[in-house]
Amino acid sequence: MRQLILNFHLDIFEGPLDLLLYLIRRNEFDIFDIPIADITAQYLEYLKVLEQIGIDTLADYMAMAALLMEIKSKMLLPRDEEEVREGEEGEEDPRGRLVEMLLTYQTFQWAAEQLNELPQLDRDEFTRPVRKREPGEARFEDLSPYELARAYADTLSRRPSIKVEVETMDVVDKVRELSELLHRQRELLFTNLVEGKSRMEKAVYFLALLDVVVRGLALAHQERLFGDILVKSRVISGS
Amino acid sequence: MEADIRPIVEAILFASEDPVTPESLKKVFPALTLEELVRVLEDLFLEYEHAKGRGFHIRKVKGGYQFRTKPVYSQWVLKYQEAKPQKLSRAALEVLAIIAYRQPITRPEIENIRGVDSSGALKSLIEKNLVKTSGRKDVPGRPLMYVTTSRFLEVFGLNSLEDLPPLKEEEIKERAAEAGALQSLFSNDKKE
Amino acid sequence: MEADIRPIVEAILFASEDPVTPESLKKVFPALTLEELVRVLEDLFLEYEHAKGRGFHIRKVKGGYQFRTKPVYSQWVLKYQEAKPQKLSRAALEVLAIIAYRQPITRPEIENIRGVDSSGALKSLIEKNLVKTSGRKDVPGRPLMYVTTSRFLEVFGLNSLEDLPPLKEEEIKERAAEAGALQSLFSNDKKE
Repeated sequence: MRQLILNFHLDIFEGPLDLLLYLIRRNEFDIFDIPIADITAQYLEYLKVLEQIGIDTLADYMAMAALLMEIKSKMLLPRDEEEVREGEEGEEDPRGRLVEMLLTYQTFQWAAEQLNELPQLDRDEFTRPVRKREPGEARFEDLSPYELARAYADTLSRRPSIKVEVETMDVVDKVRELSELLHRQRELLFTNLVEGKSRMEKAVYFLALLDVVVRGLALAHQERLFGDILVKSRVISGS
Repeated sequence: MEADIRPIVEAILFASEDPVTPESLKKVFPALTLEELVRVLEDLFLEYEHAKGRGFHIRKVKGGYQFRTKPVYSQWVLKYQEAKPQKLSRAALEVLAIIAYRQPITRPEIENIRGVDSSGALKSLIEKNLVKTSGRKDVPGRPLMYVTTSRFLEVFGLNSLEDLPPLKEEEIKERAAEAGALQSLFSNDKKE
Repeated sequence: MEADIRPIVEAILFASEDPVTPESLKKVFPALTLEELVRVLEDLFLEYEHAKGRGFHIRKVKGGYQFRTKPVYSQWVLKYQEAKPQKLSRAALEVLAIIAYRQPITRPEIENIRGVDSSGALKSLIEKNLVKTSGRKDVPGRPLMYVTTSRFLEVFGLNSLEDLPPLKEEEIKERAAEAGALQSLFSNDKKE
C-alpha cells in the first residue's frame, strides 16, 4: 500500500529538486535551515523506489543523493572555533549551494504557474477561423529573385557541410590518419578502416576518403554498387 | 437562463467556421429545447441587425447562423488582406528555389537535394499557385514533375526564367569541385 | 473621419487571422497618421472591454489587436467543437518559463536550474513552435541557445516579452541575503 502511494507521488515529481521541495513542504522544514540528515534519509527512501521502477532520469536523482550525502558529511565535521571567530566570510554553510538551487528552481516553478494561468490560445480563448483565400491573391513579403538565388545556394552548400560541421576536427584528424595509413600499407579496404566505428565516424571517414582522393593522394576503386572500396596510395614512397 | 447563454452562443458562433444551427447547439445545451435555442440565435441576429456602426453582423446561411463582415466593407477588408504580405517559410523558399533552378524536377529529386521530407512545403507552394505539376518523369514509379507558374514570375518580378540571377561564382566552383570529387572517384573506378 | 473608419477597422479585425497592427492599417488608410489609427484601435478595444454580455473581446497581442472569445466561455466552445484543450505538461511549462525569462539560454543551463534532463520537454516545445534555437553560445562545446518564438507571444496572449509577469528577482536576492544571515547564525549555533 505504502509502495503504491510512493509510486503515485514519484510520477508527479519533475526531478530531484521537485522531490526535495515536496519533502520540505510536507515536513514543514525551514528551507533556510534544512535538517539535512532527516531529509537525506527520506530522500533515499524515495530513491529506493525510483530504482525499483527504473525511471529514465534516475541518474539525476542519484547525483542529488550524492550531493545530499556530501553535505551531510560536511555538517558532521567538527569546526575549528578559532576559524569561526576570525573569518566570518570564510565560514560557509555546506547547505548554501543546495538552498540556492532550491530557491532558483522554486522561482521558476512559480513562473511556470504564472504562465499556466495566462489565458492560452486554443485552451482558454479562440480566434476567428478565417477562410483561406483564393490562390493567386497572395502577396509576398520582401521577396526578390536574389532571395531565391541565395536560398538555392544555401541549400546546395549546406548539403555536404552538415556532417563536416558536426565533427570538423575529426575530418582533419581522419584525413591525417588515412594518409599515414596509406603511406605505411599502400592500400586498404574501406570496410577494414571503418570496422566497429559509429555511423557518424564512418561518414567522417568517407569524407576523409573523398578529400584524399580529391587531393590526388589516393585512388578509390569500387567493384560494384555497395561493394567494398579499395583505396590505393598514389604517393610514391620514399620521395 | 436564455439571457445567460447568449454570450456563450455568441462565443460559439464567433469561433466556428461553419454556420451554427440550433440542432448543433443541442449537444452543448441538452437541457434546452430547440425553440429556446432558436430564440437565442434570433435574438443575437436581431441585435446585430439593429446595431449601428458595427463592421460585422450575423447572416442566416444553410439553416444556421454565421458571423460575417458587412458587404459594404468588403473592399477595405480585401485591401487590407492583399496589402498584408504573406510570408514564405524557409522550407518553402528553399523548395521553390530548387524548382526554379532545376525545373522540371520530381519530389524525390528535391528531397535528395534538401535531405529532408519536402511534401508540406511543396503543398503550400502549390496552394499559393507558385508551383504546379507538369507531367511525369519517365523513370520507375513515374513521379510527378514540378515547374514554376506564371504567377511565380509575377511575384518575383521576372520576365522569364532566364532572368533568374546566376548563382555566385564561388558557389558554382564549389559545386563543380564537389561534382569533380565524385567524378574522379567514378573515373578511377573505370580505369582499373 | 475617425468615427467613420471605426466599423471598417472592426471589419478588418474581424476578418483577420493575425493580430492587426496600426502599421499594417497604414497601407489601407495612407491618409491617416499612426496616432490616429492607434486611437481607433484603442477606442474599439475599450468599447469591447466595457461591453457587457458579449462572448468575445479584443486582446492586444504581438503589438497588434485581435478578436478572441472570452476565457470564461472556453469550455462551451470546446464542447461545441468537440475539441480537447491544448495543454502543456508541467515539465514543458517549467522549461518554457525558464527560457522565457532567461533567453537566450542553453540546454545545460536549463537542466542546471531544473536539476533534471529536459530534452523531451524541450523537443515538445520546439515541435509546438513555442521555442526555437538561436545561434550557439561561445563557450566550449558551442551549445545551441534557445529563445521563445512569436508564436509563444500569440499563444499566451502577450504583447511583448515585457508583458511577462515580473519574476520576483529582488525577492530571491532578499531571500538569498536572508540565507546568508542564517549562515552566520548557523556558525554561531555551532560555536555554543
